[in-house]
Amino acid sequence: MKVLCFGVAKEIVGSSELILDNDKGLTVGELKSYLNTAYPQFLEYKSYVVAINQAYADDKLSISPSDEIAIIPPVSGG
Amino acid sequence: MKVLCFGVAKEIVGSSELILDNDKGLTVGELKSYLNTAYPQFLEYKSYVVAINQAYADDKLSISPSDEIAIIPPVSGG
Amino acid sequence: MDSIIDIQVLSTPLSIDACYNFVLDEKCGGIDLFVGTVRRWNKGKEVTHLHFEAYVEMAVKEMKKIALAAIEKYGIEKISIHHRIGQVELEGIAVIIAVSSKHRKSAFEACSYAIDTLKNEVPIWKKEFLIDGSYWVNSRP
Amino acid sequence: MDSIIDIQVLSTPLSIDACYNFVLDEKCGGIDLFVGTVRRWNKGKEVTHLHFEAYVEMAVKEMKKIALAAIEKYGIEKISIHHRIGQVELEGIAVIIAVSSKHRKSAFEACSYAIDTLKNEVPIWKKEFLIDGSYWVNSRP
Repeated sequence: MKVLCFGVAKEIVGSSELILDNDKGLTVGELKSYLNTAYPQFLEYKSYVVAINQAYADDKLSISPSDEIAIIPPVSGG
Repeated sequence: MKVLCFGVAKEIVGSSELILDNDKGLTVGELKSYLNTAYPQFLEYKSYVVAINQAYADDKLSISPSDEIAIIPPVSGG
Repeated sequence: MDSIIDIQVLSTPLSIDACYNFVLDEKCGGIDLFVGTVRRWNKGKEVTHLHFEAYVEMAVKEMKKIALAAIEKYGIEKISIHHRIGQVELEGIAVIIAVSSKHRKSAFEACSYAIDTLKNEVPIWKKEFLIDGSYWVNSRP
Repeated sequence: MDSIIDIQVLSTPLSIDACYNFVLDEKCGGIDLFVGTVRRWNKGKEVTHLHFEAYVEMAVKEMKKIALAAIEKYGIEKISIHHRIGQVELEGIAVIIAVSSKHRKSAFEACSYAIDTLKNEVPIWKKEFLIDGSYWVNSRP
């Protein structure tokens, strides 16, 4: 399972892509718990959201291994 | 005394300038009364205003012969 | 004062770039531009072109008043108001208002205020030429 | 649909003319353009330049949603939204939103709605480079 990282998330993770094992499937909420544990720096920043297949996703959504997954830190375009 | 005419006023008067006698001075209100009598077509149009020295003037203002006088039909710029 | 307001009544085509470049300011993060163009259809009648006439000296004075009032009311940095006179074809530009501001909300408000006030107070007249005639806009009851 | 909305995320300088020409429409009398530029001073700190990063495919989808919502909510005719990515210098253009409408009030409202919503919802990130460091805007509490 590949997780795209943008902005400050890319700096925290140290890469623009994070590869995770996800054979049994997990929810967005479970992914966030994993990320906050593996990269505690996320807790120092404003909350981020997760996009699944290029759409904002809530914590209950189940992720399947073929989904396009991205960490979306607070946006600041414009 | 010279009166500048713009827009529909120029067409009603038939000229971009109207020359009037004004040896004794008159008010803006008196000028309008004169214009409405001399050119009754003004009464068919939306009310106009008069500018004295490039500023909107009310009816009580006295006009002196050296003033710059203009008939301002309803504006429609932009 | 002259470095923050730019007022022009022109008989040649208006330039968005000219207005934009005037208001561009390193203190500002937002520029709002309103561009008034000549449309083909007005109240169901087909327009072929417009002709604008101005009492130029007074129009410039009134436009300066609007520019200063916009700065005073909305705290914007710079404002440019250009109005065309003479014949303007379909899709041609009749007026441009550009405003720069630190905050985008005040840029929108100032630009909207300026075009509304211009249309009410500046001595400029528009003659609309239709397929079947012409008339001075606003003159009829 | 594609003929009334124009969404672009570009790594080359943005063009006001391109956005203006896209929305120009003979049915419309008013065009409003918002141009977001890079300012030197932000909250008292001196900026040297910005860097924009986007999740391009999703950003384009979100910008399309905003464009369609603006048309739906305000009855405008056409809308163009261009956003820059990569390094942008002082006074450079980060974003342009252009809207054409029959009525100017809806042009202002739609343009204001579009930039507000873009800043809240489109996955684009700005890194501000200051004289003495750099940081991702909005990321800190």
